[in-house]
Amino acid sequence: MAALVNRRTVISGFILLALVFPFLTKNSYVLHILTLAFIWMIAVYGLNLLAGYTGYLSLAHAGFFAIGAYSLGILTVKVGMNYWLAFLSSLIITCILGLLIGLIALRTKEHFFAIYTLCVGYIIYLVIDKWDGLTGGVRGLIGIPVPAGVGPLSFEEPQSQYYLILFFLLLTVLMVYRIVHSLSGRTFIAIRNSEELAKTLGIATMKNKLMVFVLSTLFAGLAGVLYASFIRFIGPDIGYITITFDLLMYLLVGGIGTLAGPIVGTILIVWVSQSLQFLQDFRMLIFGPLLTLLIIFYPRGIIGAFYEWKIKRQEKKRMRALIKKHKDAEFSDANSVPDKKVKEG
Amino acid sequence: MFLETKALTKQFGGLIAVNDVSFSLEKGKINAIIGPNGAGKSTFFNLVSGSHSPTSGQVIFKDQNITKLPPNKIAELGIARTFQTTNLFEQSTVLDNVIVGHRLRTNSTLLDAVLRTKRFKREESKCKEKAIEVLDFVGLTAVSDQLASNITQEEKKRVAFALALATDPEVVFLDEPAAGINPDETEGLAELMKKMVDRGITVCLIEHKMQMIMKLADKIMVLNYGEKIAEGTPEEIMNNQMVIEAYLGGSASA
Amino acid sequence: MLELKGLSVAYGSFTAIESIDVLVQKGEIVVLLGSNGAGKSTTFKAISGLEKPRQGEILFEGKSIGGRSPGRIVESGIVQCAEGRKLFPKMSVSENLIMGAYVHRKNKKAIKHSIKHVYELFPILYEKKENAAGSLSGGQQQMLAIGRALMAKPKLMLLDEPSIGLAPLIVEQMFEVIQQINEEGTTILLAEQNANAALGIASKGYVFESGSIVVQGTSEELLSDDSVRKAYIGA
Amino acid sequence: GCIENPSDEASGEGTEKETETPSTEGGEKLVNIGFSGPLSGPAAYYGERSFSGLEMAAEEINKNGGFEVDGQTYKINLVSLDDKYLPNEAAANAKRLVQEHQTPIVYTPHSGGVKAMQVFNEQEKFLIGAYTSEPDVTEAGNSLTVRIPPRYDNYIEPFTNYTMERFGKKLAALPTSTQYGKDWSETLLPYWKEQGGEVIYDSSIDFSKETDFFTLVTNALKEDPDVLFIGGPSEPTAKLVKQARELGFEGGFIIMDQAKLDEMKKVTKADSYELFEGSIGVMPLVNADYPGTPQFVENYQEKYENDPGSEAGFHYISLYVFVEAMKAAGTVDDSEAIRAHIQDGLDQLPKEKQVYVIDEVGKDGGFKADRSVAAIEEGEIVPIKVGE
Amino acid sequence: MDILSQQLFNGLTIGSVYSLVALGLTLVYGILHIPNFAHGAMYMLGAYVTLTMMLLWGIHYWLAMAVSVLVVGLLSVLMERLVFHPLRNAPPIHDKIAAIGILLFLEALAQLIWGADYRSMGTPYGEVINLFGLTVTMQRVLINVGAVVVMLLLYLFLKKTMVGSTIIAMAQNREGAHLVGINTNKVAMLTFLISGGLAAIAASLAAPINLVFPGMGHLVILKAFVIIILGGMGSIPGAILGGYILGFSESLGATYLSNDYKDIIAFLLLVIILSFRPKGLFAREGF
Ligand SMILES: Nc1ncnc2c1ncn2[C@@H]1O[C@H](COP(=O)(O)OP(=O)(O)OP(=O)(O)O)[C@@H](O)[C@H]1O
Ligand SMILES: Nc1ncnc2c1ncn2[C@@H]1O[C@H](COP(=O)(O)OP(=O)(O)OP(=O)(O)O)[C@@H](O)[C@H]1O
Ligand SMILES: CC(C)C[C@H](N)C(=O)O
Ligand SMILES: [Mg+2]
Ligand SMILES: [Mg+2]
Repeated sequence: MAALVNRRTVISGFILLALVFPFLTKNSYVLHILTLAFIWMIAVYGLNLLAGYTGYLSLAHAGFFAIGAYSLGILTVKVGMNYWLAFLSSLIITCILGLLIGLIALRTKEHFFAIYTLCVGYIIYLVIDKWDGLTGGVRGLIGIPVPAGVGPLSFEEPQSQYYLILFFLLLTVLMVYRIVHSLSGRTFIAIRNSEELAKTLGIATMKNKLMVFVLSTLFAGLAGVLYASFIRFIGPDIGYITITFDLLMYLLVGGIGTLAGPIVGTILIVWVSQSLQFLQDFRMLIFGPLLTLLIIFYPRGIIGAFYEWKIKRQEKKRMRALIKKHKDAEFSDANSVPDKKVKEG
Repeated sequence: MFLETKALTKQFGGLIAVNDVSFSLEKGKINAIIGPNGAGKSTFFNLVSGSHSPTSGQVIFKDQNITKLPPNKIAELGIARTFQTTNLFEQSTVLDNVIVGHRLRTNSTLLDAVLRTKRFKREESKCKEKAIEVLDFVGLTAVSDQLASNITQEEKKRVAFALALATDPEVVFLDEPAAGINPDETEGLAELMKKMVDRGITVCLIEHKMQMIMKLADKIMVLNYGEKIAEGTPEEIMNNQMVIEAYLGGSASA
Repeated sequence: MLELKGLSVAYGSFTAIESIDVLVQKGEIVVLLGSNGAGKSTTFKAISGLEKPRQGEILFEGKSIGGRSPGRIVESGIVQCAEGRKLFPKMSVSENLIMGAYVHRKNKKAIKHSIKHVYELFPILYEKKENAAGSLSGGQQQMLAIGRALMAKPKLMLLDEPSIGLAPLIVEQMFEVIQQINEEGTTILLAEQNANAALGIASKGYVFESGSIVVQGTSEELLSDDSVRKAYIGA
Repeated sequence: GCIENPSDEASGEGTEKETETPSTEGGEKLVNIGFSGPLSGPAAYYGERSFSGLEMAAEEINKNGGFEVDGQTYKINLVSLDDKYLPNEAAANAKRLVQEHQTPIVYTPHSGGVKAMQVFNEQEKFLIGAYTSEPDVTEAGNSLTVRIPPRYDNYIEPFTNYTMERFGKKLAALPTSTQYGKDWSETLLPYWKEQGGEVIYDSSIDFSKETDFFTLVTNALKEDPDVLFIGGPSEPTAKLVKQARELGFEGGFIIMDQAKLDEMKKVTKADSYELFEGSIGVMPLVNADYPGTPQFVENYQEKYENDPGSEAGFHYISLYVFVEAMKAAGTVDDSEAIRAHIQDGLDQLPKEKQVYVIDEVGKDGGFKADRSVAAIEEGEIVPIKVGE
Repeated sequence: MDILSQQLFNGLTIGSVYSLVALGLTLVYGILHIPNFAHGAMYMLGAYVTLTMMLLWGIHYWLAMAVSVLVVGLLSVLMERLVFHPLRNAPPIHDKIAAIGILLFLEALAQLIWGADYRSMGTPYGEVINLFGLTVTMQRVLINVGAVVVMLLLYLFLKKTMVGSTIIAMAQNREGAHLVGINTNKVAMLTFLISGGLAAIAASLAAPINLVFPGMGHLVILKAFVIIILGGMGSIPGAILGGYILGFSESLGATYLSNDYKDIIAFLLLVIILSFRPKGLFAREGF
């Protein structure tokens, strides 16, 4: 199992890199972008769990992101609640709303679910935008505190915020990893593959879907909460459809239904979109086609493409070995080289 | 009574697909349902398994009225089924398919998964063992690593059996298990069904392959236009004039 | 009339049929036998232009048609009645039939005539002509699929497992109809699991096994071939 | 050709050319000035118009040999980044501008961006050129924020008096649903009532999201108001006027200062202001008579083939003010010192650059400008005296 | 002025625009199963092309609209060829994201060509008329009449012509269409052509009462999606009905409930309807 060892070292390598990164650069812009990217990743993992593993494409996730962010904003700024209490409450609020919305939304399927949640997301945005009294309306909320210190740790500095957010990201990845590689994860994938069959196998699909939905909104809400205390100002825009589309774009480019997809996609797109800044007004002129081409040529995202490439290589190797060994033996066997675990993973 | 339906009726708009059908399964035997296309056989299955809810009538399983239960609850009670068009988790491996089949007998939650609790580990291996056992039973150990979409039609049929068996059922409903496979392979499936009965599992199947049905079934029900027109042993059915006219035709045992 | 020379078709890296040769004479019924996944449907798809051949030639009436678009192939007189019927479920029976005559859409009169003919063959379709195709039972749908294929007035008709999932009574009728269609002048290439019935009406057959032809011969030869009997006809 | 609106030059080649680094001769140095605004998406036009003022000022300054601070000659290099009107993007852009381009000043034309930058601008020591009317941004006590647009509250009184006298006491409010529109409403409506007026309709309209304004206008007019309070970008505001007239409204209009009468006229393709009879709004920059206005307007029209709006005017003048402040402070990179010398910058501003007259900068960092008011009477623009 | 009838008329006008946009969307969805988010960009381009024709060559409104229908229709076909055709076997999320890419690109392109500013389109039908006590402009009457005529034509085309039937056939079974000899590529292109043309007509009709700017397609497209879901995806009558339901709920909602929350009303309506009918009002696909 050389591949596994390999994988483990790669992962540890990345974590190490993330850990020492603040020491490698003095550029607070880069750190800022990276921190923000971590926040997006958390939300994308939420989306991935639902859309990638369970097959329900939610377009309301910017809404839940905003609910998390606004809950924290309102609880800290307006109510004056203790930071970590507000943090927890915000997550709970997001989950409760997620539960309520999920209960109705999950009655619909496929495109209907997608557009239904699109509308739900838009309603959330509108409510935030119009409910001046609570949310500050178009003005937004200002003065959201940084996370309160925990023991000797304080989160005033960008570096410490970076580590805090990295911590939550790693936690998210660990959780998602464990869920995906468990009976529950299999259950979700089963629902994605065929809900009807899952049901006749005795799986309470609604309960499971609801669980993923709530969990997925929890991650979106967590990202929102972190965003609010990182940017420290929030406006209704963070709940707008464009944010959902951004998240979706990160997910799809990275590879939907894969574990590494959200990280790869987010980093790549954030990086590309920052690098194209020099084009100014015409940034989208390049970015749009780039995105479209990526989708056409790497429909399974970067990670999917990587797996495919790996499998092909293995297959070739095997074929070559086969041909070498016994020139005309068991050709049919070559057909059955498992091309498994391409879609999930 | 093991499993019985009482005056089961299902209407789709103006069409009565299943009309006042009362039928009881013989425990530990092979029960068959035959009838012309569109007679309502699959619909009858859907009603029993909870995929559709009947317009009127009842389904009783071991003295419990299960008419209104959702499919997953019915599966939990020990009633499994397969579909007419073989329905598998195409994107997963055969083994993964079958592992999920035992999910309903486990209780671990998301929290167990995240915390990797004892229960999680226990149930995880329980499901795997079950899957391996069932795959062995249907004779698919060799292909357990392949994607379900990549195996042959006959293997798919067997996986469907395995999936149903993985739920630890007392009775399985098989919808045209031998459709689209050749006589040789049909033979194999018939053997498998017998093996299931030997294990104490009651079988109820829909088939058009008369040769096989007549050899295999202990009891046959014939549906026509949603109505039960006959019920009995293969011999009785084969000689039933109504059945011959409606369904079997001249070369009944072709 | 139809000749496949060294035909190979692949899905991605997987070769579904490899270098097969098939010959169908005018006026014949030829049957393709073989277990599931042997490559019968793939052969049909290649002939209909739905899959591009990787290698080899498809000759129809002496002309190569490999690589032509499906539409052109239908126009030249090959129509397939595919596995799974592929009807237009929300259109009525008669609309489905009219769509079947798509390539003759200019000729309204001929269409009327063909429809009448189909209704004569399958009176049940006439009864149901206003019903949506999706609401028919499996057997009726199969008849409609054949009827629709006939609407294109094919010289060669490809029938992919027409008896699948049908009641014995209907299967019997189905084969009678196929024979009748053949007698009316349409050449038929048939894929079947039900080897017994198929060979009963066919003049010759080919047996597929994982993408290649392993046995071929006249119906009598095949029926008396032990290995064939065992695998495809049953004891 | 006519595909291009005259104004397109602003979006077209102009931007591209200007962002190229200006040539420096021996001994000259560059000072980078940052801008983060919407350059794509629905608000792109606003962003571009804002940026064009900076661009013009920078080009002029560089053409005239730059400016001298502490014996060193500097030229200005503008660095602009697109933030799609999003706060987090603006914050990232500001970080980038400061880190990679060492900009002592970062402009942004929206309150969200300002607020997001205020989180760290004191720490990273850059001055925010805030083009926003949001009172929060200066009230928050940020020591390195300069709010460029003036307060609008001194319009309230003349607008109210004029329209109430000429048309009557019933007011219907339908301004744009941005915070700016809301600020206006919140100031205007109480004052109107104080003056004995009546507010019979109070709502707002989101121009970027409405397919047809007719529904809202119909509702605003349903109780026969005498005066309609509207505003937002000039073009949709003009449409509103037109549709109100179509629906039979014959009263006057209070037009908030975001919309400009001259631009509104252009939309209706009419030669006169007839349609806008009875409107009161800010004096269009092209018609204003501050010392530096005519020259600025002429130059702007030449460069962009379009009339400048106030966002261009204010950005233009503010860059001059900052440059003067740098001179006075004797530094181009110490943002705190520059901030401390803004008042000197205002005082030192040459007469011919006074596109507006800005007398002072408040303690909170807000500019206090004097702007004149105009009304439409008999199809002509008429200046209205503003009582002190 | 009777406020109710005036608002009913206003609702009708908005509803007409929505319906036209939604029709193009539902057509592409129903036949090719593509949720085409780039349709909003087609709407925007439709307005710009008409405007440009009128300004550049001074050609008449109707002629300009015809050119626009053609240009946008062809662009739409091009989009199908270059993007959606290669993606035809990919899951629908891919179409969505690719469409968003196109949307971003086209918006930037419009900004490059025409500038980011608001433009206004003239119309030869500017005069105000009084219809039974309603105040309307000719243009608004035109929108309503035009929409109905276009819908009728589309209906007749689909139901009564062979080409129409081929489109419907393909919507129901792509492979089946292949089998009877239909060139599905051509049908796909035709569908996009019609869909683009419908967007151009909608935009050209609506532009004179609003403004033309690069972002003008955003909200319209969002609402159009709401509409086709409301009506049942791929259902033509559903799209028409949904368009008018939304139009009326907006105009009446703004009048009798709340102006600020009127959009919420529309979206809430959808949420409620879907809660009871998870597959829309006309729960069937493929017409
Ligand atoms: N969901 C449904 N909605 C409407 N009608 C249905 C539905 N399901 C089945 N039917 C109709 O009910 C009748 C019985 O169908 P069913 O599938 O039970 O037949 P069957 O006996 O299984 O036939 P076959 O042997 O062809 O599979 C048919 O006429 C069919 O069209
Ligand atoms: N679209 C496809 N992509 C990849 N592989 C395919 C595709 N269609 C068929 N195959 C594979 O090609 C092989 C031949 O299939 P084909 O459908 O031609 O068999 P068949 O003889 O018609 O079988 P059946 O009796 O089931 O109809 C099978 O292994 C099948 O899995
Ligand atoms: C007109 C400007 C002074 C207001 C500006 N749109 C803002 O964001 O505050
Ligand atoms: Mg059935
Ligand atoms: Mg086949």
